[in-house]
Amino acid sequence: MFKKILVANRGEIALRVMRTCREMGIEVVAVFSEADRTAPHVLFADEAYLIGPAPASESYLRWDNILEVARRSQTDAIHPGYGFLSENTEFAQQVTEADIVFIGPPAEAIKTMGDKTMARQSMLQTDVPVVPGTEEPISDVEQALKVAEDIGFPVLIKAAGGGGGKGMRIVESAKTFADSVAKAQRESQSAFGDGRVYIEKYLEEPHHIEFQILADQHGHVIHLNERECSIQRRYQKVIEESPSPFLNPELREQMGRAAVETARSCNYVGAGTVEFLVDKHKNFYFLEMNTRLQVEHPVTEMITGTDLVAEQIRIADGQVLSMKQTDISSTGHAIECRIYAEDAAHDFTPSTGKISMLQIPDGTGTRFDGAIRQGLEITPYYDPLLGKLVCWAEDRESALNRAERALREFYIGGIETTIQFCRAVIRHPVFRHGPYDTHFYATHKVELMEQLSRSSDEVQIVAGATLFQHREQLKLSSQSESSTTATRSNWVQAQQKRVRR
Amino acid sequence: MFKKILVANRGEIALRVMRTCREMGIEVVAVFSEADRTAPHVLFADEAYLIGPAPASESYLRWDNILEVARRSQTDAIHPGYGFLSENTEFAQQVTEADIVFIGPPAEAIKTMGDKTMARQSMLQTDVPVVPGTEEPISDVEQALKVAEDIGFPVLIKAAGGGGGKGMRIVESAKTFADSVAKAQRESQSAFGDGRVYIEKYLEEPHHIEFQILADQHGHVIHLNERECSIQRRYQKVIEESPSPFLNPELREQMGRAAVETARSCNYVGAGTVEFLVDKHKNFYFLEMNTRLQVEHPVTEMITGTDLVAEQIRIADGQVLSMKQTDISSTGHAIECRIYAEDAAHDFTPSTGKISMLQIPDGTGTRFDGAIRQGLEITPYYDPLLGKLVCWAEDRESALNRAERALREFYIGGIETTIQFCRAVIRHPVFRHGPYDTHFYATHKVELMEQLSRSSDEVQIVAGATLFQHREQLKLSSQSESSTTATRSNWVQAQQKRVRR
Amino acid sequence: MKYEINGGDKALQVDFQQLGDKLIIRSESGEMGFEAVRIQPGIYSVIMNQRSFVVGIRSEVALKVSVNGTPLVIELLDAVHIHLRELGWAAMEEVKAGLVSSQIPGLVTKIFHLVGDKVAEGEPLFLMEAMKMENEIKAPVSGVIKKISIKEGETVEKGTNIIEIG
Amino acid sequence: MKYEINGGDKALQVDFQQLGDKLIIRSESGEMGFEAVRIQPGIYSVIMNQRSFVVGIRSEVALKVSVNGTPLVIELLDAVHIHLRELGWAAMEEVKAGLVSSQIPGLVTKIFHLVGDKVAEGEPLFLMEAMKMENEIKAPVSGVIKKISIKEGETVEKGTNIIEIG
Repeated sequence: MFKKILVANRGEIALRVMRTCREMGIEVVAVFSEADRTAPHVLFADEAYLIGPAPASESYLRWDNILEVARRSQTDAIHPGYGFLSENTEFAQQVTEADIVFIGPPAEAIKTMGDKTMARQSMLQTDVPVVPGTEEPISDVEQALKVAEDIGFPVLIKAAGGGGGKGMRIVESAKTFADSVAKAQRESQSAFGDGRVYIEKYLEEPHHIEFQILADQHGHVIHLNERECSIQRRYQKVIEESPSPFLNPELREQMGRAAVETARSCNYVGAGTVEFLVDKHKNFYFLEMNTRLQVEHPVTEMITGTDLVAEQIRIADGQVLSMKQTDISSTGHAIECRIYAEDAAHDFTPSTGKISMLQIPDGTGTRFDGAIRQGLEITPYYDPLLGKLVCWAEDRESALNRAERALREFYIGGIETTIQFCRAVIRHPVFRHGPYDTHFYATHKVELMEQLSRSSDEVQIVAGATLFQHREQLKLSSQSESSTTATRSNWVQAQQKRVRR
Repeated sequence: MFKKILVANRGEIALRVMRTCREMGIEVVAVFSEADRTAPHVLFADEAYLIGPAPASESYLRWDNILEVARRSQTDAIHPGYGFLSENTEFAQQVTEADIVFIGPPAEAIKTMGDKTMARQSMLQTDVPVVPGTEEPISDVEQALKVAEDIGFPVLIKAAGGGGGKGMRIVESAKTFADSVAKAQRESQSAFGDGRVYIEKYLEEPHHIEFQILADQHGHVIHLNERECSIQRRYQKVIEESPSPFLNPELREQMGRAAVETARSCNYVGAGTVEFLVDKHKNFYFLEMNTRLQVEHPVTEMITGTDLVAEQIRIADGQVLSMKQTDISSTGHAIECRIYAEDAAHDFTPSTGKISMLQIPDGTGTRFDGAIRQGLEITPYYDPLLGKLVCWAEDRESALNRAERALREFYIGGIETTIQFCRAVIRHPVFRHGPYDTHFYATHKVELMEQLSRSSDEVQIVAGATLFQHREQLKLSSQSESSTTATRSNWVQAQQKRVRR
Repeated sequence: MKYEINGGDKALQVDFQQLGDKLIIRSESGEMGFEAVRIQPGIYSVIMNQRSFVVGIRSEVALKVSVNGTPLVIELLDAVHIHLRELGWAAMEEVKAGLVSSQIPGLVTKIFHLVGDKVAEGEPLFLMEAMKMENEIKAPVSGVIKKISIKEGETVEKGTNIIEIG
Repeated sequence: MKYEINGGDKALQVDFQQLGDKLIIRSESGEMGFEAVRIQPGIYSVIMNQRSFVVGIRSEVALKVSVNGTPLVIELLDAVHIHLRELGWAAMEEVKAGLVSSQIPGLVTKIFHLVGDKVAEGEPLFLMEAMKMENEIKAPVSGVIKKISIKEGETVEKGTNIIEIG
């Protein structure tokens, strides 16, 4: 087994990976940018190395610096987390060439699945259905428009080089097609350093449902059931749950088999996720495969009682999978709410600042995978994900009740977060009742925003009276200063500056 | 179902009960003393009522004030938590007479089991074995000494009116007998308002093992397996786990049956705990029954997937138990570490002050039931328990590794805690190997204390260098002030006052 | 002292009266006891009529408050202001409707116009990248661009003035 | 500047040299780069030779420090003090061995002696109740009780002088 693992990431996922490493008796090495000197993953690690200035392109994406740290620290293996270098074929290759174990799939599998166009082409060789669309990245906009018209509008433009909704656009008609392609290309160039995009059919009432898979180096492949990820805004997942309120046992089995087939088709090794779109007629289509740990992996851990990072490490160590497909059972229900530093009431604009108060929910069936603490400064340089609240209970209703309780208990002062937005979603009757599709957010946006700021007279009086007292206090403290002003005019200016600072 | 529940308690248990209430859609009422105005349970609750000054005898033990709040707030039921009024027969009776549901056993059962002498007498009527000892509280010390000599020294003196190690003394010989009885009587008078004590045989290599039971109002009684509670200091539990490394399936079944019989013998209703002592020959003896929720109940919740507070509430509502004995299975292994505000390195003296930094561990299989936050003042008025770290994993070794990881991650600045002491216990080879008995702490105290403060040269240099930098910083900031001093002597005094404040 | 609390479309008339540590509030709903204790800068534990709330003052300038996490925009008008309003006086602050300043810190990647260009309300003005997302900022009003204070490729702090439309 | 770090039974000679934000430390183990960043008052994130630590200054007076939670009592002697000690000078502080002051806040419930009583080392002096536990406090040295500053039933703060044995 490895003695030392370098985690080439930051934030909640770095901490999450390090926790498992330490439980396995493996030392952990952190890398950090200048903006992250006191970040939780640096404080947690056994060793920590500065790898560059704040912008990710100068630090967390600098695989040359990271490899240098790996050599200096005599690391046995590198865990890339998600995002950053996790799906970078060249990085995986360089790590392996440096005689360090890359905790992830072989570079070849990343290459096949990381490029969405190549992935589609590869899947067309299997029995797994794919969504109709272009098979090559768009080079000629005119020609692409013809394909779009063949498939029929609306169509979806997607980045070939990455995920997470970045570089994605729905196009309703031929009129805005060219403009949307240009925008998507620009965005995906900026996000992934790869401006290629392609188009595909936009499905009716689609459900975004994904399957977790595990594959060892000895040809064993299993799946650990699905995660329902249809609650999205700006094509980014907000809430995920398992089991899906939409699947039935037959469909689950079919899709599970398709997920395993997908992994086999690219000789996959490690933990991966096969994403599907399922339309209202319960037809399912291969969407993409994420060749890394997924943000929402704890949902699967909670219903299956596994530790997916431990599985990744054991697989990378060459061990045989400890469980067979028939050992996998799903107990109860789990739901994850992503807590972002964003102002939900203002179109989810990122929010930065110092966390002035923090109360993280806890208790029975309540888990928070985060990387925050009171006093920590949230900077604008990285993904605004603060952490994930995951609640488990014996059935869906109880799990939702638990999540609602936990969200109400959750307090992050000093910055805006999506806590209350998640609560509004969970309280929404359509979500409560389930099933729901990927249009949920767009359809219910107005109600959700209303719910977010709905207040009774009582709440309004509480707010007003607190503001009154707050001002009285400020007035009081400035008065005591201004009384000094009268006698010492020079000194007071310095004091006022202090207050403003 | 109840619409509103008053929680007649504070600290972690108040918060833990309130969490379940809110998940069940029940409004929660908090009561608080003057010292607890901004305590977590007050911030969590829907309603909050001041019931008196800081000392518990003037607030949390004032059941007249609490009943008055229950009436004013139109509460349907009262949950007493543990400690305070939870085992007070009169309180249970008064609540019931006020037409409010008492979430706990009938007053009669509390009375029988709450008084240890009466409990012993009652158990002598059943098949459940009891430890040899006096059957009446000690009135004549001379006569008691004779009984002690019959049983054979060492003997144990215990309070008739309460638990938690308060008022408990081991007596090694006849010489110190009278003095120890007097001390135990004084302590139990002060702790429980009841100075009666009795004596019993002191067992060889005893294990403290308890069984969780649940009983509904319709005569159904089940047990939810054991908790091993042999890690104690000052007769107070520090670490509990389940399954016990000492029990085997046959003994588990026998003791489980005895626990159910105990509950039946006093017509028990609700959640309760039957404590046993098991000697090295695997003979077990009834020790006492706790007629309330136990501090360490989350251990059972984690291996059985239940919510014991929810069960208590459903039972109090008159519902039939949702599970049968055969439905109860134990999955994996759970371990609880109690985090006290105490200085372990100095004989566990209570530590008070403001929490200057807080990082609570979290992640897979990690739960913390607490009631703290950064900036909260820990006062000397109440039990120093800050919370309980509970870790679950698929087997004992993994659970201990997880607990060790979590304890290392746990950071509470500003006060002394038992975090590192718990870590020293978990790292100890005897504990690691299991089984261990109640003498563990006394036997290994020196090693544990050494482990607690063991440091390498590296750690010492880090400490020294940090102290150096810290002093340089302090010097720097006081210099910048004294430079101002030179020019404005009058003004500086005001500034210095500010710094001191 | 009489006050009016304006939140969204609701306006409540209240009367605050300091009574030691407590505030007595009279409104249409009757008399209420109010007590607020500061637990962190700008964060209060409130007990009003025995109900417990956590209130955060999120921005003193924009009057943003949150109660148990729910965000509210609250305007607190005192008797003088209420009277002035009754006399027909508008708010004293001049609102520069055409001034676009950044709501987030980030990198301005593209500016679509030059000084002197005519823009229509809703037309894109510039692109800004923050936290790996591209944000398109639109014209709040129609008019002519009078001033551009930032160049493409510049990083701006929150609140920096970027474009003024006249 | 030369220093000696005393922790328990170990004494380490080190040389601290400030180099910008960093401290260069020379000891028997070689040269080490040390950097400490304050994250809360009295709590530092330390990276020394790329190893990461969290260090808490628990008490500046008693020189109590914790490293990754492990409590240490550290004495930091500078070159001047080391030299003085070599010359045979004792520490300057006078230790009052017979002064018993409370280590915890609590209630003194019983005092077993009067001024003038002789007590032997280890003999009970008084009872103190704190956090629901009764604590028996014993005489640290043998001697005669010179002063009792507290009455039974009084509540004392941490650090209050209670009994002096001469």
